[in-house]
Amino acid sequence: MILSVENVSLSFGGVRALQDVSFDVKEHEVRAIIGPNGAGKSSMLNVLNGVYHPQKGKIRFRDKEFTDMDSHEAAALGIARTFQNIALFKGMTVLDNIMTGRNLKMRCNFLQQAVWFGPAKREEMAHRRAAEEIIDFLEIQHVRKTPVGRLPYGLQKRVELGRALAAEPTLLLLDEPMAGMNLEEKQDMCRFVLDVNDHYGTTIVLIEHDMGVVMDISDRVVVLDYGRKIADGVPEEIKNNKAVIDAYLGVAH
Amino acid sequence: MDFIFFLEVLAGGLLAGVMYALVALGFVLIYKASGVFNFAQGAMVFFAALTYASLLKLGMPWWGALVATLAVMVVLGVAIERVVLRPLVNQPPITLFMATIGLTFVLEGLSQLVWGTQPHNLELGVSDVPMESLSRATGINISQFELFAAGVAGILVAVLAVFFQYTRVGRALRAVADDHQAALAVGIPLQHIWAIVWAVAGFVALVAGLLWGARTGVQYALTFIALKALPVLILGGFESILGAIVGGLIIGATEKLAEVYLGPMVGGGIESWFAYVVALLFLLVRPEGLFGEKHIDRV
Amino acid sequence: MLYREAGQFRSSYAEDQQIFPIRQDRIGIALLLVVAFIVVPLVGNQYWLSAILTPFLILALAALGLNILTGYAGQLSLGTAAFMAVGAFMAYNFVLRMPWLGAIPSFILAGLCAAAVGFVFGLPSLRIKGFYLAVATLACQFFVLWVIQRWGWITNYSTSGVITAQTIVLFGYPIATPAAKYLFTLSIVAVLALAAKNLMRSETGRAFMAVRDMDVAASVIGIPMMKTKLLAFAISSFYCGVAGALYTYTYLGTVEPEAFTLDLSFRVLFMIIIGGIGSILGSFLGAAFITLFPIFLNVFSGWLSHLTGQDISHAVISNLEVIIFGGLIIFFLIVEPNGLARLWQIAKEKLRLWPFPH
Amino acid sequence: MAVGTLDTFPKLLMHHAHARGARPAIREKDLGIWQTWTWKRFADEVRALACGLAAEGFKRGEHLAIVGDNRPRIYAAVCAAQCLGGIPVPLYQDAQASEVVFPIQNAEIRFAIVEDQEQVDKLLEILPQCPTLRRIFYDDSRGLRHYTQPQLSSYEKLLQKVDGAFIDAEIDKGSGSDTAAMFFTSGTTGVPKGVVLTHHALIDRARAVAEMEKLTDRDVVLAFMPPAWIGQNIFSYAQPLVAGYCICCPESAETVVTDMREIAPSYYFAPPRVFEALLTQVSVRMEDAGAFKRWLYRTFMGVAKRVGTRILEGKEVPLLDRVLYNLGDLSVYGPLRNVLGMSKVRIAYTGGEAIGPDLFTFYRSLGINLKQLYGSTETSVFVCVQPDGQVKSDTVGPAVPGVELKFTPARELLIRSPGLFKEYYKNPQATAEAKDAEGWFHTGDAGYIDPDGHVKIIDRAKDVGQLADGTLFAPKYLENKLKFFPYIKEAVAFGDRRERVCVFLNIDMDAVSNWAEKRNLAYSGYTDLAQQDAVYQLVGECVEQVNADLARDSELANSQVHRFLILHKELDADDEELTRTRKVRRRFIGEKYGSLVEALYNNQQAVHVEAKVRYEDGRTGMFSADLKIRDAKTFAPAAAKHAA
Repeated sequence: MILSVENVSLSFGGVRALQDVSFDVKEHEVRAIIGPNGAGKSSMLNVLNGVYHPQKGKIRFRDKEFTDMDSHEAAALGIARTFQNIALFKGMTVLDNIMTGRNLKMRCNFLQQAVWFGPAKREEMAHRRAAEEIIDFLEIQHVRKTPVGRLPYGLQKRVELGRALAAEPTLLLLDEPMAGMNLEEKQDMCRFVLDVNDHYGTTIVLIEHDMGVVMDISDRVVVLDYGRKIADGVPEEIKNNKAVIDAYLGVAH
Repeated sequence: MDFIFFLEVLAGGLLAGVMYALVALGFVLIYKASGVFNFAQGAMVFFAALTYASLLKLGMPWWGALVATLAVMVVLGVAIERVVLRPLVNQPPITLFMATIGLTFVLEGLSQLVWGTQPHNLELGVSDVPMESLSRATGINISQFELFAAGVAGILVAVLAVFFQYTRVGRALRAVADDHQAALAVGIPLQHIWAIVWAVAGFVALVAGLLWGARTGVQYALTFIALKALPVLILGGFESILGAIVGGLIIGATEKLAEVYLGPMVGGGIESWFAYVVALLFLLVRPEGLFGEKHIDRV
Repeated sequence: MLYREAGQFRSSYAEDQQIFPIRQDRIGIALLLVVAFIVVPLVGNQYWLSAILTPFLILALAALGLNILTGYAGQLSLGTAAFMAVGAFMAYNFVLRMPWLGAIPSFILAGLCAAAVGFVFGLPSLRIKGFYLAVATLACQFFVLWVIQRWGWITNYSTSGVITAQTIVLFGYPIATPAAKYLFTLSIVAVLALAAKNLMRSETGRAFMAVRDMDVAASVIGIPMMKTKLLAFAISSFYCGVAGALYTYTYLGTVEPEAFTLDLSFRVLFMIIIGGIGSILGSFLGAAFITLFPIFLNVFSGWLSHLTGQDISHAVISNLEVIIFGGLIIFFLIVEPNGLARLWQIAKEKLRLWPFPH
Repeated sequence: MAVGTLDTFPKLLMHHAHARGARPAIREKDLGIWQTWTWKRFADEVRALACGLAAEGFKRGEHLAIVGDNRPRIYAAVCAAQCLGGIPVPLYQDAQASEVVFPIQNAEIRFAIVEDQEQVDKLLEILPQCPTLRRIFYDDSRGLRHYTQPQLSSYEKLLQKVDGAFIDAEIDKGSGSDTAAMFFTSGTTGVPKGVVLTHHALIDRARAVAEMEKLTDRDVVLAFMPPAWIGQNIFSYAQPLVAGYCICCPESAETVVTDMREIAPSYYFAPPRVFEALLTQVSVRMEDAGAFKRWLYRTFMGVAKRVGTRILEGKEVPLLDRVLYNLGDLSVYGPLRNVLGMSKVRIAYTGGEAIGPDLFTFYRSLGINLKQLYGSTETSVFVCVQPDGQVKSDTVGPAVPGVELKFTPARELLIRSPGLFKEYYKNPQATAEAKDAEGWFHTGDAGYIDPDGHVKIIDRAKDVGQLADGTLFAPKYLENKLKFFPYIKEAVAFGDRRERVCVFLNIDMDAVSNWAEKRNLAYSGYTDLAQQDAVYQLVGECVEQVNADLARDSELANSQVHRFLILHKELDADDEELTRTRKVRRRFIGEKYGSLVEALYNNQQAVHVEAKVRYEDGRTGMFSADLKIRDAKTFAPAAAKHAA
């Protein structure tokens, strides 16, 4: 059990985004969170990595318990994420974006970096090598030195995944990694997500709308609707679970 | 220090605050409608005062000079919107802010080039001498001029409030302030509205220019009162007219009181930075100011 | 056209990530350094050295400092002149009261004092963003000037508030002649520019740019917001502090608080906007433009008045200068927000791709 | 051990490891930088790999299948097999699974070394049909972690502790007459044939040309063509082991252009279609350039066209032209060579197929020393090579020292050379057909010797035909002239035993789509764009220009193109319309699209076509469209002088 969410409730002013949601995630698992639009999926992800602080309930990650973790503390713990609409650093190239992902692993202080020769240079080269392995892994060698703003949508999503991987996370939160992609790009992204889970052993929490993808690559699925958990289990169960079908087909509440 | 003196200093501070509020009003107008923090408002105040004073010197009657300056300010406002802001329409606020700094320097250079650089003193027919009737009754002598300025400011605010609340253009203006795209979608001619906004801002700058000109004389230092308006806006929030007035009063009062009471202890001349420190402290507590709304940035 | 890149392959990351990976660039920069360090001191006349080149270098250093803060870290600052003032006056005191320190250590200590001030006035940047931050730095600008004018110790109780820079002695050699002052300034600026370039191409620089581009994403990947922003303020003010010290010692000679008013802050801000926001080269291009342009204007108007007979008064020229500067700011923000540095980069890109289109 | 007595590739390798151990043998762009393998490190890797193969039971004389892109470890596998007296069999990495079955069965291959998961899946798919395949070693383990098949094992496991004595003994056993490698010719007709080549054949030919072109260990080659092609193998395996120069492997297919510019090779070899693609890319990009650059490009290319080749060959040129050319070199040709990565090319060859004369002169006029060579897999490539100074656009040069030439009455070229192949593996009947008793090899190409002693190849003997009125019909020559235009990517000419010549055309998607965008011509995809009237008009103009040229050449005057159509799809190797080296399989296309050929000849204005099409992921589907047919203006031979 690497992560467990216990009775989390989150609201903005009057709007109740999450109501008493509890579920767990096993080590090396691909856990999907699905639900109709506005079900609170993104809010759940934002709670997991400390961007939003829940009013009630707590999160247990590994053996640490916390309710109001800050997002860069979550990063230090090894939780990385990608955003639904791309949050890349437009002013930098692909390589720099991925290298930024490695900042937690760099030890040299700014004085050493100003001198550059010596430890700072060695460290920069070692981390460049690690970034290159990720670039090779995601097959984006040909756009390594292009500013991120100029890349097509599919490639930007891949760079963002690369930046998250650069931190070598133990838990990777993916917020609709395949939104707005054509069939071929989706197949590539699925391959990358499975390779990450297989090659680096990273536990993955995935938000996705495309049922085909969810059924194919996830081990277990949580279904949210109006901020409440209405189902949790193996893809097969979820597929023919009446409550889930109703939620999607919009049966009156 | 007896209480009467405190009241007098307070009143003086409040009235000085009114002068700040007037300048702040110009900022709020433009920010409300186009989201642009117009740093050049101060330079517009200086330009207006200089134009008016120079026209007077050229022998125009005061009401003639007034109308002419108003026309010049309206044309200037529209020109600024057309040349500087329309091409920069969806740039980040920082870029727009820097553009208005550039504009400040253009206006300064222009005004001095056109009207020469020697300062003028401006006579509005209201002497800066305490009102006898008031000082006899309460013993507080508040200068006539400041009362007159407060009156003008009050009228101006009322006119603007009415203009915003009840006229068709005013309602359109508030819609544009909320969301440009939505306003555009409803058919409000955005460019047209922005031109009006800048013209009104020009008018407010004229009023402030006249009052400030009469008080401190029309000279280059006027451009820097814009800097003084900044803390007022911080306190009052950038979007609300009421906030500008209240903010102005607070800054005016605290500055005067600090000058009188705190100043001597630390060697005087603290009015140059005191307002900023007040605004800064306030900002750390409530970043969006008294009347501004709280922004929740969705991730 | 000038580039012959074929055959320049890189077989190590160090080669790939060096400041000038292309040989032609390396040759260019080497030539530039040779000219700057050897040819100019020999050839340059007294006017060029002391009135144009030295101030250009000092202002470039200040612009570099501001660029680190506003260009790279995205924190707007209108208080550059105040940090320069702190640097200037503290350097004066260190040299005055601790002569055994020597010039360089006292300049560094002065820079550190400016960094401390920058650190303090950087604290508000944690809660407020964008041009609200201008208020914090404006407060710093006015407050620091006020302190310097009031606090006797800092000006060694000089009645007029004016301090005169002592002639500094470096390894037994007095820095007095314009050429010596120029060389002294040039070496400091070169070293600090290299340090800045190294900083910006390593982790610190990337953290600054991450905070500038999207701070939410930056904190999500583990970049500590407070530490990064304050570091940016501190480093930037250190650069401005040293620039202030040089402003006093190798350029003006005598300086009073009024030399560091808000107007100087605006000039430095113009430099990075016109020169190129977020680029080391941009700071130098901007500084060069802002120092050379007035001279060009005078020469031009001199020639014009000679041509048309009636002479143009000095006041008109200075007004014209202000108008044109303001106009250029607006022009650059509209046409090329990244300034001259971007135009330079596009030109270089075109040369590398010649004859193909960019 | 003087270089002369080194008669096998492993011996050469050990010599280089000893003589120039620290010099770079292979560079590979990997993880963003060029990783260097010195000769010593490459030799050690080969020895370790050979020990591993021996330990796995790889016997002398046995075959080793090698499938992969240009990677140092793929070349190490080739040499390791040869150390043990084995025979490496390189196969095309982009071949379909079905195309790999025959070679493995034919050579009873037990061992295979492959590059990555894609090749492993291909071999696993055909395992049932190839019972002999016992062990498959993969280099890149990506995605293979959970494969449990017993045959699979990683390349690293093969790297054994080096048993020096054993390996040196094995290498010494090797002799020049052993088989060095076997290459399967895709051939334009019938079943592939395994060409067996000995060490002596390959080394002799490689050394002959190396000495002729004075290759040194300072030269550099970029290896970007498939290793299974004899052309690439000679340039990035045989000759480097003879001359000791360095080969460089690009990072991936997409980055070849940038890698080429970074490496700037001094020795370059590519088939004509690579030069065609490069020319199309240059003209498309120049189309987008600003007016000034376009004007500059056009004027100076005009100067180059006029005097470029003469200057390259040091012939007399008027002073003004020489000055203009130098100015052009500074402003256009120099930077163009630089951007294409060709500024350091000392020797560039084109071969494997005939190249259009205009395309050939284009590169020479740029100052690139492009020369033609002729050869085939069976002749270890080098039969004819144009030496510096004797370069002509329409010949393949004199015979290389040691090669004897003669022609049959039917103009078929026969050659005898030490580089001849030993035999077609397990195909004595084909061997006898190709190599007669006195050792003459029937090349299957028709041609003649021109007055300067250069061989002039007309076309494949089988394809050279005659029009109904008996005049010569050379489809390849005609197709090459058509392919010079950037808008035409591929052409198939028909005319043998017919009264008039008609042509199938394939448009070049990049060039034509760019052209269409400039005239904002809307189109949905390849077929839609190909059938647009404006595109037919554009292509028609190109055909008419070719006709004008042909009219000026008395012999070819009446093989002008009378009618043409644009095919609905690009000819593709996966649909067997092209060979793996992208040569047109004219006979197969003639049969497959017989109805279209008939439509061309009985004056139909359009023809309906249905074709089975294979999509990228292997699914096949039916495809139907109406193809327009247009007539092209032809010119009377005499009147052609002042046309166009």
